[in-house]
Amino acid sequence: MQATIQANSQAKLTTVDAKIRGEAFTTLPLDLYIPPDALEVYLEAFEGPLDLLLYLIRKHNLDILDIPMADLTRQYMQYVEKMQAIKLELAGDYLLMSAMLIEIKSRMLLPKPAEIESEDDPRAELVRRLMEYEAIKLAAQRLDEMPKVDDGISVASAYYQHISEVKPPEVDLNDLIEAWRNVLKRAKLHTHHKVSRAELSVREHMSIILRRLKSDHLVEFSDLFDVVNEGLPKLVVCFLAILELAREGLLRITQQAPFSPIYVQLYGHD
Amino acid sequence: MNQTSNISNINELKNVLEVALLTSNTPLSLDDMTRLFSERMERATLRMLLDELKQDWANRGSPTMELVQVASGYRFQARAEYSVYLARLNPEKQAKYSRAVMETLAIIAYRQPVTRGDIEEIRGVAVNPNVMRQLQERDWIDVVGQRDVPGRPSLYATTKNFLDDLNLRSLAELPPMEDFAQQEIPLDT
Amino acid sequence: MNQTSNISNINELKNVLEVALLTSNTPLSLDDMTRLFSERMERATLRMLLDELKQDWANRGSPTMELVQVASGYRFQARAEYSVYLARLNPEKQAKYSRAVMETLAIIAYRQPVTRGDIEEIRGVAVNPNVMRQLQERDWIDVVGQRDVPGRPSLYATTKNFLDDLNLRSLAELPPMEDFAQQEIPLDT
Repeated sequence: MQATIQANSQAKLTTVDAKIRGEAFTTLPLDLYIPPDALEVYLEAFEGPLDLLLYLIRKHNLDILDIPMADLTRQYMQYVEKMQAIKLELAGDYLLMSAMLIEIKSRMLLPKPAEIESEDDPRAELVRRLMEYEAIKLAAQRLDEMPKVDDGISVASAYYQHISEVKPPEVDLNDLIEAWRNVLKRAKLHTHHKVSRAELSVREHMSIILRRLKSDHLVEFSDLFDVVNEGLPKLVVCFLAILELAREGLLRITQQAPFSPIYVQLYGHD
Repeated sequence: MNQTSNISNINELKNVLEVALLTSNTPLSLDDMTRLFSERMERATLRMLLDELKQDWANRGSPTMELVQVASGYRFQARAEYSVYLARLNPEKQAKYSRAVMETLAIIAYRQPVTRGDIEEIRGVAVNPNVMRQLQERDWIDVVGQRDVPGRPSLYATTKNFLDDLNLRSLAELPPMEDFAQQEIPLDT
Repeated sequence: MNQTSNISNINELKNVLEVALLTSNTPLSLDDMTRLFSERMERATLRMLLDELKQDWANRGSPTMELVQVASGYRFQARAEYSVYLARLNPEKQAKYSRAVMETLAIIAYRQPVTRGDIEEIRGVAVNPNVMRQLQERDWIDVVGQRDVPGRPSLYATTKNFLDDLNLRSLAELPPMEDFAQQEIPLDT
């Protein structure tokens, strides 16, 4: 068994292109033994124990079970000791893999009781993992070869004169409420200036009437009331708005003679 | 035979330049462009090709891009008339309104019609004219009259557009202040 | 007459699209493109216009750029035959990713969503955090959730940008995994 391994493993290691102390390192070491100073290079050439195992199987027709487990394990133990500083994690991965191989081998060697003859081949799981890894490895190569943006694909990105269309800030009701709350907090107006819905309606109507008078200058009092379309509450609000405006000295209400039309105009608009 | 170095055709050369210029996000200098070709390229030839390329694009029925020369080289750029469309693609979001703007707006909304003096009295600080301008430009407030006091200060009110933008049908839909009183019950007791 | 004005209108619309696509260095989605126009634009109309635009460029004597659809939208890109020229423009080669990075990417692309544990299981080695960082910085992978097991490990998936960069519209366009299956590993007992 040992002889087979040696013959196989002396084949050219074509995927490895590394130099150790000036000498090309292209031969798989005998008995899979890797000199500790070459280990780093070796580990860099393979992505891990699965990769190494796959390489041995594919390139050298190595039977998984022909790997001399005991030797391999002894070697890995030596690496782990020597590599405590560098790439300890990776050495651990190799160690784990050899433990798995040993487990498989020991299960193969154990005589199987007849009733569990149908038990899965212990190597099947390893083979499944090797096949899956191989597929991923090839997929990775394929992805690597595909043209990519900035690496084979050039995307149009011609210049244009940027003119900015500035979007005005969004404001929602909560922003407004928050602002008003801040105003009140600072001004300590809570107690004196409670704003009710009714008051807001009056204030809105005050603005509406002012706007109307701004454009029409002189409006007959009754024209300010949309008696046909608005309900009583609205009409009351409108009346309150006119009174409030008059109180604040913002408009003037005039009547030439009793029972003649009443006119409303902005104060100072004669 | 080296396929890539064997371009004799002028159109092919122009095409290479077109592709390089359309895909580069910085202007290409003549030196950059000579590097595109494996064989030696005279700068005079390059200039002639660029001139032809420029003409080709200008002579299209309705040109979209133009080849221009700027300080660091040549580039294709969108013709000016397309700027308005492109601007719509990435509208710049303006920063939020300042606290001063929001508080002024709130005062006008709740206390309208108000003068700047009223706003200053409530906020306790002078009103920056810029604040009023921002709100007027947004068409959220306008002047609805003047108060009949010395100086005849303008009276401000919120507009219909303000209600629309805040999704309100009328000012009465603004939360009345009583609601706040309830919300201000401290939670940590 | 109505017909000619229609045609010129169509050409104008195509021109706007052409300019937008030639100047944008990210793919434009249909939504992006509807924003170009102030009037309402049906997605079906947009698709029709893009199809015509694609044909217009393909029908040129010797086409330079092509309009392609990728995961996040449409973009113009140089036709493959020009990449040898463009490569000379920027000789500093894009650093190739290591095998570890590419294998990790392949696992995430084909087996997503996966945890780091899944990746370690398939590759048989610990995942270097640096590898994940490189892929995340390139915006090729991101975290899409956590697996509901102790430790709640992050689940990784590929991004739209990954598809865009590889010229794909969806993951289904990746080369099928079955193509990579090599001959069986014999188990001679």
